[in-house]
Amino acid sequence: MDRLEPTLFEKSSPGRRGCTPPTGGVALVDPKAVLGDLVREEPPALPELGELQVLRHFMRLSQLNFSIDTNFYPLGSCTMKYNPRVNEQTARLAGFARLHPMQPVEAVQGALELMYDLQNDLQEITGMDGFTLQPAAGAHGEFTALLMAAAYFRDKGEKRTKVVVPDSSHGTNPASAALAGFEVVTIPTNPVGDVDLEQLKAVLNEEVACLMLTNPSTLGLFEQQIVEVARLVHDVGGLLYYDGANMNALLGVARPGDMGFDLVHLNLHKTMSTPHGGGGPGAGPVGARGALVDYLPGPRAGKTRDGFEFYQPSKSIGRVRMFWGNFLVLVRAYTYIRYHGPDGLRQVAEGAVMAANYVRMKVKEYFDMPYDRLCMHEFVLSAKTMKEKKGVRAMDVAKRLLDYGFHAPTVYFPLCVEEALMIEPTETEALETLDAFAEALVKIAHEDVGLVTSAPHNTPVGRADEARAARKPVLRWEEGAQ
Amino acid sequence: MDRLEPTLFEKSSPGRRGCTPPTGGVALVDPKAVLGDLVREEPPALPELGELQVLRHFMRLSQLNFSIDTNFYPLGSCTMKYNPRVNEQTARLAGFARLHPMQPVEAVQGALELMYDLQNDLQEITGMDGFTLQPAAGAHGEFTALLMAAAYFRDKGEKRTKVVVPDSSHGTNPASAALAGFEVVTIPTNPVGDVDLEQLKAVLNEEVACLMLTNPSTLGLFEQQIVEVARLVHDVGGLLYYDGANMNALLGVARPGDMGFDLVHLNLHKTMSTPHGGGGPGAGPVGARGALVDYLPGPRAGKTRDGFEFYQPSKSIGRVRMFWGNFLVLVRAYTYIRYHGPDGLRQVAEGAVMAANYVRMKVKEYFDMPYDRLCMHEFVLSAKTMKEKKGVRAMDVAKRLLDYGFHAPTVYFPLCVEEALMIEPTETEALETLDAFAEALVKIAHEDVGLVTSAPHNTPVGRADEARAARKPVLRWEEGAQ
Amino acid sequence: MNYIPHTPQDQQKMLEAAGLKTPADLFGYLPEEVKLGRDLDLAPGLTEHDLFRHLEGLARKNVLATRGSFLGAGAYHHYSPAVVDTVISRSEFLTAYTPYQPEVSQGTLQAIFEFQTMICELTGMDAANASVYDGSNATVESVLMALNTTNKPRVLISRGVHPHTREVLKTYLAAHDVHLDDVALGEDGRTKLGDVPEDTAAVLLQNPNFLGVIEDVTALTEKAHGAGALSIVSVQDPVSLALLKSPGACGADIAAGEAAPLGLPPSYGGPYVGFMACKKQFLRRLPGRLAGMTVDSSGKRVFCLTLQAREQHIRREKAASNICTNQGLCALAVTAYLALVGPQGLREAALTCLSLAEAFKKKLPAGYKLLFKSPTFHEVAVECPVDPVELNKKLAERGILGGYPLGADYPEFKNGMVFCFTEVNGAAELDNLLGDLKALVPAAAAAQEGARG
Amino acid sequence: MNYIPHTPQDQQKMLEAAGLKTPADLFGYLPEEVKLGRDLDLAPGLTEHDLFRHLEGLARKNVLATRGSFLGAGAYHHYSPAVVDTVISRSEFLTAYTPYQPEVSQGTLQAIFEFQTMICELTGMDAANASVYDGSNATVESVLMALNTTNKPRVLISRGVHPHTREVLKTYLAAHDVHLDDVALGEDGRTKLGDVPEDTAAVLLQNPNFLGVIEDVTALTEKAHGAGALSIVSVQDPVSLALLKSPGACGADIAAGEAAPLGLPPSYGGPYVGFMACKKQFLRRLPGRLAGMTVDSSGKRVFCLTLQAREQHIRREKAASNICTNQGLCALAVTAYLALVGPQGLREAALTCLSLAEAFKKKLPAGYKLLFKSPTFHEVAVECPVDPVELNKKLAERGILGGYPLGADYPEFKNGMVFCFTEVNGAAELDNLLGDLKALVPAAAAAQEGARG
Ligand SMILES: Cc1ncc(COP(=O)(O)O)c(C=O)c1O
Ligand SMILES: Cc1ncc(COP(=O)(O)O)c(C=O)c1O
Repeated sequence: MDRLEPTLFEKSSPGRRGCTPPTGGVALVDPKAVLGDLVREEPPALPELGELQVLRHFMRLSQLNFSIDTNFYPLGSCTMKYNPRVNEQTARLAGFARLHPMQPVEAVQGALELMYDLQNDLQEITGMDGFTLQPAAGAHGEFTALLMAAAYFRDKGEKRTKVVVPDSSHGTNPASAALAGFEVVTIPTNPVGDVDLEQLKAVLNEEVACLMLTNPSTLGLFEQQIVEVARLVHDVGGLLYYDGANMNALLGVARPGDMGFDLVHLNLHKTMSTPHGGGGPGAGPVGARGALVDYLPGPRAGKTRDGFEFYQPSKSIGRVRMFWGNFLVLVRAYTYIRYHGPDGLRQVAEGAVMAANYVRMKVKEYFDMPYDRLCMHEFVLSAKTMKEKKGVRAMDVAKRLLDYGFHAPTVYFPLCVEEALMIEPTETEALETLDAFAEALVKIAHEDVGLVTSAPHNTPVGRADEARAARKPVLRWEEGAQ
Repeated sequence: MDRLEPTLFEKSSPGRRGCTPPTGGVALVDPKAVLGDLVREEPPALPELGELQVLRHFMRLSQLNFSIDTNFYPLGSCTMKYNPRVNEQTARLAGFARLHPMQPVEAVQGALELMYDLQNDLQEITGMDGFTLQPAAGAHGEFTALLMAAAYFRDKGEKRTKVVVPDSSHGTNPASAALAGFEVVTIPTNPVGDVDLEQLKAVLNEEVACLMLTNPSTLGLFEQQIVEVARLVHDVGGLLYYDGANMNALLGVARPGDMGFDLVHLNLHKTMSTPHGGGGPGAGPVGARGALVDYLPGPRAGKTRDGFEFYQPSKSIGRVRMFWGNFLVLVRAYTYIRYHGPDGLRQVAEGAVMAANYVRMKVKEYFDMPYDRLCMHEFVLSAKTMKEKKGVRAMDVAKRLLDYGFHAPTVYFPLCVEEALMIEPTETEALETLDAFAEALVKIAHEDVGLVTSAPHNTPVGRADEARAARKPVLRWEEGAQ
Repeated sequence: MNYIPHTPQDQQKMLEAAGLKTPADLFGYLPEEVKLGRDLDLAPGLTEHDLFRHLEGLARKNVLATRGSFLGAGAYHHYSPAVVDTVISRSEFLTAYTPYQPEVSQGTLQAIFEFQTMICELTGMDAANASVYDGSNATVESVLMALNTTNKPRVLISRGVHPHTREVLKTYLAAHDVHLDDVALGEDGRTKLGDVPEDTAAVLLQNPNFLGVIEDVTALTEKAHGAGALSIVSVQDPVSLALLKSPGACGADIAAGEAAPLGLPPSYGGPYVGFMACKKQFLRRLPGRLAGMTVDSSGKRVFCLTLQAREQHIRREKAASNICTNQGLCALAVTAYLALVGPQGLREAALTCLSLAEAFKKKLPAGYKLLFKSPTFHEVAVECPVDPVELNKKLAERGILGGYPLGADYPEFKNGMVFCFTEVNGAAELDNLLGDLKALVPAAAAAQEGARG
Repeated sequence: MNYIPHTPQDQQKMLEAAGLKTPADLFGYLPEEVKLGRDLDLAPGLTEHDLFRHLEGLARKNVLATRGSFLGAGAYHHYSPAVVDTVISRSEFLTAYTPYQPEVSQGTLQAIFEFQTMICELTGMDAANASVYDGSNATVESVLMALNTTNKPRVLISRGVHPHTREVLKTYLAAHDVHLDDVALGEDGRTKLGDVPEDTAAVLLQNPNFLGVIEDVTALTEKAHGAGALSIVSVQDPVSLALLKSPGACGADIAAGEAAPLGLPPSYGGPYVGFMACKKQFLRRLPGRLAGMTVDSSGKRVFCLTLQAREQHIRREKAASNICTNQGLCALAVTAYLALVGPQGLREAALTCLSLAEAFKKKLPAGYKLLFKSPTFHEVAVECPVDPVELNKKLAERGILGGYPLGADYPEFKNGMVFCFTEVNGAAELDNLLGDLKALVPAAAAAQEGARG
């Protein structure tokens, strides 16, 4: 049976509808009379379906997805941990969900208190002096922080044009740096997976505004030379930027501020458990130390004797979005932090690191392990030998895992590892699940090559022809589109 | 891959937990000291799982189910129409969900108003003079009404020991009658699907308390002699009882009260769209006419000058449950009625009857059609010839429909039709769905016998060995149970 | 009418197929005298937005306590984790029917099986059903089981059984030739069972009883058994079973009651969910659905409804019970709740209840007296210095929902009130109550009491 | 810690596998100077129950209007049907990541494809992306597209564009060598575009603009095109597109803005969802995810992310944009909303908005004056007889959330206020507002106005 669902447009039938907006007893005007030739002649060709038909459409679509709630999802670098359901409840409280962003401050004291407390919590968690909650995602936070760095150096009268990133860095790092007007300098990883110090020294000079570092790195490794790295960057007057996407490994254990970082962003949609929603929304708050705090985007939540308020940091780079942030995401993150408290957050880090090392030990002899040492919350395997010997690539292993009911790891990232398989179990999975996943990986390593390279076999659809999609892009439905 | 899910008990691991109740800062006592030997020695062996593990367990279990939200569900006699999502929202309003049933009336005026208005709405819809909202389901309503009939005749000094039901009646009808202490007399259906009048006359006498009738009957047919039937029953001093499970066909079109019925129950979990929840909860309010109103279970919601109250009908048979009814089900039903208004409810009936007749016309030539006339909201096919000629039974057709993604019709009911397939499309399905379903039925009629008799093939599991289940019942999990 | 997806063209097509022209033709053949021939006299339909606002308005007319609720009396508010509502909101559970087709209902069936198992564990029994309507109906159905099993005509009913349940029992058995004898409570608030006549089918207790007192179930059960009667224990708050010796361990034959406190909100009393569990020998007398384990055509372990020969759709007037629709989704909520709290969480909740009640007893302000000295779980019966109904009105003004006044059901305790404490109250709310109770004692009564004490 | 299912035994097993003894050993090798060595200084953890109560307490400190909200200013409250929340609460949508593995992500992918299609339909454009952060970011990204496409250094920005968006634009382009020129509004409240310099990359408008006035997009677009500049139209409430000529039909090159009014609650401003749509020739410059149609290994129609060579994970510093995580679930809500209301429902909502605003204009009490005579959609700029901030305080006392005072952003309209009307207000709330506005006019002002009128 074809399990795929027709599009909304194919199901549309003129005259059906799934919602009647309120009319509110108002006498309707003739739009043509009011608007003249500003009026739209042809209504937009939206689909027409009844309420059940719409609901069923989306329920059936949902059945084609893997998700944390239904499947183990060890997608490296994405921290696919349990998204607590109580967060969904608190984010739906009328006093939050129905609040208008332009209400006067006296009418939003609860929201401001939450934001203020969250700023403080994030400061304490990272060892920073101030936070903005505006950025909508990690990349947005990176860009925000780099604009702050640019403004900071501008004020200091320093012309710094370069941002340094390791070759293991996430793609958003160099992309954000470029967007912020910097030239990107990439440095290699050394044989044990840390930053190559000599290469770093070679590129560091007075033109460098910033070194962007993920710690633990995207190799899942703690940067052991971090203190030295910080000293080197600061010695040339540069700033150290912390990509907090991997902060889950260090909650309550170590703080970027104590490592010498000047700027950080956190991915609340990873570390703080807010759901990914098939792509977003997220929240990427940015923290700063010392003089940089004044450059944070404004307005920020503040506290006065009479209550809570918004204020503009003295040298603010200005807004990076409308309104105040992805507020309901912040509510979820705040709920999560308050649930855990200091003890709980440390246990999160311990649990995540423990689980990753456990799986690593169970599978490492069956794959290449480019950096074979105690890992943090994730680790990176390589299918290099497998590819060379059997023609089985990382992507094949990933697809075959789908057949076992597990989501695929992140593949081909970081770029500095050939045939990379990046595995992040998170702290919220039961030992039995970790065992079953490790067993599946080991099994796949021994399976018939054809079976693996033609995988997946048990999923709703087979491998998609991505080349065809890109060659002649069909990006919207049209009669006869396919 | 085995898609089945281990039980909670098999997933349990000592020390895990999915919820920590609030402790509320109270100093804990030693239960042994307080309770002595009343104390439990061994804790109940409940399973121990983390929060995500529990959630994922139930999400995975849910994936093994068909449901209205995901599949067409033409289960005859069950009115599996769309369960509107707004009803779920109104039933979750804190002012309803958190309300304690023993709060004083002045604190529950909104709840009482809703119940009072619902009583009135149901009266108007059925043409009755009064309603109780206590019964929790249809069968509960039947039993309640029969107790009322018994009390009514007791008060009149009449000794009536019999309840008459047609052979097409639902099993709960005779079962309720027996539970209420009556002797059950079954009469046959005549060749056109109505009550056999001669047989009815033959059994009617002063010993008969009540004739229970479903109209439209479970054959999906309107009882055309209803006026005559009512006269006959009333002529011997008996009462006419309306099993309202099929009221969906007649909303705003005809009312049991106008047909001569004295007592009715409605299935709000059918006609008024409250979700079936895999078996319940429902609500089976009972309505009565004339003198019988005084016999309704109390307390009922009433209205005074100062607001709303509870009162006891003068000759009430007493409570049939704790508290006031399946209140949150009532909230959903009330929401549904208020959504539709008079116009909408009539359209419900029209739509349901239209859809049933449409499907009937499309499939009737491929099956036996014992009563081939304009139907109401459902119709009954028979696989008699199919069974005789090809060995394909109604159950086989039902199972094969599952392969096409449709839930099976009701089978082997009503008992008066051999190899019955009872199909109720409801008003909430799109024409395309009705077409696809009819096509599947026709296709199955022509399919390879082996394919059909060994169906289903595309479901999570195959046919269950029900004989084995009954032979040596395993009704609870135990180590080594299987 | 967004729930009906028929366009005018669709309607035309459907009508034509049946050889008809207008929707009215669908009903053309109905006898004229039964045709309504007018619109129903109901309020006009509302858009979803106006509808929701209307319901919000009604909900707002109900009053929720802001400083604590201490009302129990059969409905107990425990904390229900967010996951429970997620589970019962899941489309495939919410909008499925009774699992008649096991091939596409394993989710519901396995959950019922898990529910049955956990009810057995809690009650110490061998078998449990998939639910009945509510605690009172479960209790009444248990009595019917006993009557049918023993073929004896008498039931002894403790006055400690919930007044609603006792009333339902009377309603149900009005038509039967059965003697329902009340058994009084003693000075200690416990059921004072005298000699049990030999024609007794069952002795029915509630534990803890309606006045909050924990019964000596073992002793009462022995007495019942001595006369060849069954012992039935009704439980209105199964959270208590985490701490109290189970009915099964006390020797009882049937345990029944209300499972709603395990995960459902107070819901103004419904939908709740009755549970029934019994010893092995009575298994085939259980009413309602039963899920059992079996195998499918390929030998896989699966679940299905079983022993259906007891049921109305097979046996009609000879069925063990008339029940068809039960409280499935509520039982699912209970299953999810118990899986989440586990043995540890349930015990903690129960212990907090007990501890709060004990703290209340210790700190009871002058002017109030405990009605009984016997051990209690989370409800405490108190003699108030003023009319409890009036007292509750004053408490309500202070945002507190008071206890249950006993006068109407137990005239002998005119000024009696039962206060209930659960883990959602916490110490702070207990202090609110104690403070207000103290403040609301008439000076005279307090002084008098103080002098006495 | 119910989210972490590791028992002490589990921990032991995991640690042993890694050759370790205690959790602390996992971090033993970290440099001493970076180890925290103490607990974080945060409030202690709460049980779920206490947590929910705490958040309820915070939510209650926010004030919601009881007699009507007339605040728009970029955030518009339309009715969102219950099904929308059901869809976005669905586990498989809510807790999935970006659909990197199409084999197990067809649900998300097809929904994105449907979203893209509907955005194209609304805007009259050829291609749309899967969403960006919000309306301001969508607008800014459009400007970046224009800058990259034309390689010209100037952008003309109407002062009718939302002040926040203009601010974000300045923030983003601070680092770039770009001239951002403000274009003033005329007496009629419309953008008064003079000569467009030849080095202009784009002219940026908002329609309807921040003061509620509908722009002559066609004319402005022609002017832009005349100078070889692109025309970008920012839309803050796409409900307006049901009634207003689409940007595409007006000849614009890029349409971008905020889709949150299509199904999302006000949410105190986020998460919202920026949309971007453009003419075919700019398609490969679109930032963010794009879902495309293709076939799978068996020839079945399927969807996948496509044109990923534009993106950061492939192109790194050379990517079209740095965006990775977008607003997926919000876009799903929009998709569900549009599927539910359909063309008919969207038009009705829009028409009710328009009609309410027109009724407001007609019944405007003496003392208040319309700032502009030009056609408007659902926002109306008014000159108030008193300080609008003070006026709002008085309205708040009466349960009304007033309009947006213009003074801070548009000093020239010191007493200006923009009122917004949507279908959730209805005639009754409009009357509430009109009544209160009238009552709150100082007698003097009213008299003066009355004499004049
Ligand atoms: C290491 C790292 N940095 C940055 C990001 C970008 O975060 P976002 O997707 O929220 O923009 C990610 C997430 O994909 C990441 O894994
Ligand atoms: C015709 C008929 N009567 C009575 C009933 C019994 O209703 P319930 O299941 O709510 O007890 C049903 C439902 O199954 C039915 O279809």
